[in-house]
Amino acid sequence: MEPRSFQLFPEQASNFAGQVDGLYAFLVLTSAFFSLIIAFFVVFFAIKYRRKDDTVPAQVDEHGIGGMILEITWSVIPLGLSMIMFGWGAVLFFTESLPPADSMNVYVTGKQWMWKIQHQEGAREINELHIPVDRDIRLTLTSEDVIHDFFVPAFRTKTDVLPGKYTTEWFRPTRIGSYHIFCAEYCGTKHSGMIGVVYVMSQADYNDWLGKGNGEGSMAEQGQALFNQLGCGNCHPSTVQRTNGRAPNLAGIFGTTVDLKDGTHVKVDEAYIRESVLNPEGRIVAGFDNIMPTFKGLLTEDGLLKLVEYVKSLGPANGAPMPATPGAVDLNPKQTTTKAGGPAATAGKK
Amino acid sequence: MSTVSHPASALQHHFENAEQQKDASTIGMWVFLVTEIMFFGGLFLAYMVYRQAYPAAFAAASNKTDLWLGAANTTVLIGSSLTMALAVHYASLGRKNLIVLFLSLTLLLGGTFLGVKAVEYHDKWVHHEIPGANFECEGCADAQHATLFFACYFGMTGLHATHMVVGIFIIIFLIVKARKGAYGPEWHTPVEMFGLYWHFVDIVWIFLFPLLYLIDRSGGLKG
Amino acid sequence: MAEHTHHVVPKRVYFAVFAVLIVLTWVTAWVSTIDLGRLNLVVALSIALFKASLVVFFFMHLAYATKLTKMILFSGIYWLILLLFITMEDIWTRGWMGVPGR
Amino acid sequence: MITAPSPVLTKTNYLNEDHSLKGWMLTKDHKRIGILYLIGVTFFFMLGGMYAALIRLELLTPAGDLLESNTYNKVFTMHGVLMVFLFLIPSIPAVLGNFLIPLMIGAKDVAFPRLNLLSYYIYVVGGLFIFTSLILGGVDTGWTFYTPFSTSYSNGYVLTTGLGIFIAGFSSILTGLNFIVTIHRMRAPGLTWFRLPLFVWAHYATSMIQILGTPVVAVTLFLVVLERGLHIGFFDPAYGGDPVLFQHMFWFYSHPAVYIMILPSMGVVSEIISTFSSKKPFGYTFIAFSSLAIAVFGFLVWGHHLYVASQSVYAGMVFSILTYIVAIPSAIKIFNWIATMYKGSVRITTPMLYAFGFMGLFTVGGLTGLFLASLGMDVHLTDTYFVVAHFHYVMVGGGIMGFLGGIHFWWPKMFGRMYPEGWSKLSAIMIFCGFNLTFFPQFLLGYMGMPRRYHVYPAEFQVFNTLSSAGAGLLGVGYFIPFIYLLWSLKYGRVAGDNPWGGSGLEWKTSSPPIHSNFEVTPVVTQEAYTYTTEEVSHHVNG
Repeated sequence: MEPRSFQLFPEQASNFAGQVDGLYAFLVLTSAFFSLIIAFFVVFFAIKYRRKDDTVPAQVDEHGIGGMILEITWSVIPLGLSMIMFGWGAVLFFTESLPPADSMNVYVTGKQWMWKIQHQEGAREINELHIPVDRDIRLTLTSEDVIHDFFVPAFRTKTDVLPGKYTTEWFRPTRIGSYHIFCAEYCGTKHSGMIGVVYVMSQADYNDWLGKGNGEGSMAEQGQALFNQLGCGNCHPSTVQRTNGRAPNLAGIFGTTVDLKDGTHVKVDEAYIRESVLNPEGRIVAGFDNIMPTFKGLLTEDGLLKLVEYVKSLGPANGAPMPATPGAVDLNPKQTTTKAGGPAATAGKK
Repeated sequence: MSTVSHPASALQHHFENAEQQKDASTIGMWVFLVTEIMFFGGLFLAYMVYRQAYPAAFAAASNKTDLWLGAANTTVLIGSSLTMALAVHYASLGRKNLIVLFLSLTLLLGGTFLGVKAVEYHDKWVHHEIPGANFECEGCADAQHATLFFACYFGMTGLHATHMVVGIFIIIFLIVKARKGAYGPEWHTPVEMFGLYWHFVDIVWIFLFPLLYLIDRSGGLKG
Repeated sequence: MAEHTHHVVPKRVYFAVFAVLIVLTWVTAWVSTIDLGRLNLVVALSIALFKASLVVFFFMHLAYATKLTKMILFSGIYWLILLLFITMEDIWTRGWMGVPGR
Repeated sequence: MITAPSPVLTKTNYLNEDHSLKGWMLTKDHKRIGILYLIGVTFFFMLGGMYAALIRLELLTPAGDLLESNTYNKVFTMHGVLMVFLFLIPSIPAVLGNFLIPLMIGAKDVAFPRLNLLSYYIYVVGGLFIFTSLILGGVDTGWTFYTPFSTSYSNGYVLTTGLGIFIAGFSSILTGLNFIVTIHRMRAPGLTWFRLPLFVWAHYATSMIQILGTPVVAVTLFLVVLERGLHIGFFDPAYGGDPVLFQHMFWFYSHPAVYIMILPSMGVVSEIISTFSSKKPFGYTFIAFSSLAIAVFGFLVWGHHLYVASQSVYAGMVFSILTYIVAIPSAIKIFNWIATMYKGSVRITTPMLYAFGFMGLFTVGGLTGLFLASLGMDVHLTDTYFVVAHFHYVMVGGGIMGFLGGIHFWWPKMFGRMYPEGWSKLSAIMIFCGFNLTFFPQFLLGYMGMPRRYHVYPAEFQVFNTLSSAGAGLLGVGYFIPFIYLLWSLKYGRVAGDNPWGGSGLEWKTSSPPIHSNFEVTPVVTQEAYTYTTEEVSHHVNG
């Protein structure tokens, strides 16, 4: 970015920037108006009604109808104005919170005191984020340690990055250039050093940049390698054709809603996949037994994100008709669990 | 809270009369209990959030508590509340020996409760059910999160037990004073105020018992 | 200022309340061993609430206390409810708006 | 002005009745306890102010050249902890509230004098805990103690600081309890609720918050201490604990805590404006009830600190609308104060300057609060310097202006002597200007995107940071001047007389300084508060 010595506003570099600045302008004008009115009357009354003699001033009866009208006026007008502020802010917030369905996914892991970023295509970077202009970008963020906050002032948006949880943030960069990334939630000694740069590039430049890639393959491919390396495939089938009774088939499962053993349901999203890897016994899909060992401590947050991306890549976007829930898979899993569950369970316990 | 030293002239200089003084003590005590409600409230909130988040873990871990020991202990504590109420009753009648008797019974029952609690804690200790590095929850459905149940368990019962211990010291003090004939029909505010405290501690337990001991005893959640 | 009552509660009230409390304690323990689904929690808490009310009204003499005392207790309970349920309102409504994780 | 016989100090008063150390340290007199608190909060204010000076010096340049990162983090944490928990929370209630409530309601003392002394010592012990952790090396979590940083990653003295705040919390609770009971049961005959001064109403509302909110933060910090010491998992995501739960519990108290700081200030301002306009406050009942409304609604809005903290979007909307609603009672107060001056007999004295300062700064603080309450706006502004500026406008602009205004207003009552008017007006103006110069640039910094708690910052933020540091210098000098002349006035100040301002409250009906039991005879109240008579209006020291 061009370091400028003096400025009043951050650049407007995203779809939100204009909207946030518009609301800001409204708030500034309203506040200035009220501040000036109050200041004027304080000064005016202080001068106009300054003490001239020692007579007791006439006491006003505020219970009178005039007083009542005044009280109601100066309660209702601010209330009305503040409801406009609320509504405007709420609508904007809703837009800021809800990423469009076809956004481009980028994964961010916060760690004392750096940002680790992974692109679906496999590119990885630290404290830098390269993105194409005019595309909806959805960040999925998590932290390896404390709470951080991914803040890009030029985009007018931020979100907390929590350990043990995925949060999302989205924006559509509208201007090519480079802008600050700040960590906005205090995270320890080098909090102020946890800053980075987001590079907004033309789509062509972005493609070039991606092409320089690291040769490790896409995140999904790396996730698949991890999947195989950890032996997940021993129990979890990952193609529609294969089924077994040990564990839910992962093909086409992402985005569906599955029945759980305790009678509740859960949507298979990033958070549920992460939870199932780290604490498999917590929420078990109906029809399966608790045989999976935990992978807590064996996987980094980056690795988890790769696994998530791999499961995502298994559908249902690839179009093949999928059974709505693995519980509905044709085989009755219960029958085979007794046999198959034994060795897997012992293997899991080591 | 109020002066104990001169029962005959217990009126402090800044009050107009004895009634104003007693009123002040009563209101003060109830306000204090409201503070206590909020104090426990923080723990109840943590419990509620985690029970909502990890129902299976909470159900399994709750089954690790001893239902019958818990119920028996609840009975003991309610018994101590009865004896406390009677102690206040006799204080208002000025029956010195009966005050001492019922305060002593309250002390005894309170002590019994803490004794049983100690046995339960010991049991948890033996089974490594204390949150921390060596935590285990043998056969729990969601052992990783069972630790949160026990964190709540020890937090809540621990804070409750602390209140009991404080209460026991105050009872001993009251017994000593009562033996000297400090409390009569005109003035027995300390006994009365302590009674409110003791009953409050009892009420906290009345809620802790179902919340900590009685989750899914029937195993319905396991499915 | 306030109507002040030196109400002496008859002893039998204490004993009656005590008996009910004990019975309810064992009832609630027993009920918990029967599978009522979600109702188990409702029953357990209703019994606890009833027991607590008995203690408050009779052992703690709230039934004979001034309005002010009742107000003070009520405000405590009200604020406890605020703390518990407004926080839970966040947790219960996660995902309502279709925003992932929120 | 009628030339009254030159006033003399009361021969025997609460100050000189007993000069022994024991007489002060074990006193049960609410007035002496108020003075003890005054000494305590002044000490911690100066300490916290020194830390503020270090922060502003460091931020003069973009590079982290004065302090190391770790030291800087400890400095802003200690600044926050000292100022919030040991200065702002006890400032007005424990000093002025303690001193004045019994006087204003015609009582000999608070309901529980010994408890009052106990709560002072609890404050001292809590303060010592915090002071000790500061001496040992400080704590670097920020005053908010967010988990899991505070429980697992901080390298500071979280245990002792947390315990210190936990302990100091009980001092606040017991003070609130004492005031509630005092206001309910110790009022003089004839002093009905709607004859109470607004200062007393404000303290009643404040006490409610102290009683209902403080225990929650106490138990929260206790859990943090347990978690840090024993790793039991309450807030640790590694065990499934929820860091956002901590934030809910923390802000359940810490948002209303802002009202603990601001409500008593509002009470002070109501008294000052009425007295120096010689007029009953316009909309007395509205001001009184708006205090209670703030106390009650103030508990419903804490989630506006959590908009981007992964709280549910729905909850964010509920908290946002409630936040706007709680802004209304504050607006009502401002408008009523202005209307009080209308057709009054206004005198511009030092306390009145502080009251004007309060109105100006609190208006800016409150209005910028509306920016932060707006969900879409807050996403950009939260955790930036905009927030820092906003809460300093409210807590310092509101809290300290009220505190200094109150001290200047009741100083003649507390010590029986006047301070030099010229110096006091000069310093009031300096504080107002210095404050604005310090904190207004921070709004602009915040909108530009400078995050708070940054030790090193990009160069484009330097201009406003330099302005802010310059303002802080002016502000510092402004705070220091009253310290000098108020001490000076204790011995050399002009004797003030019982009612130097022509006030109408009961506190002005007794001698200055008051006698030990406040009144020779218990006053009987037969009229509403703020009934100004010719005698009061004419019999005053002209400002």
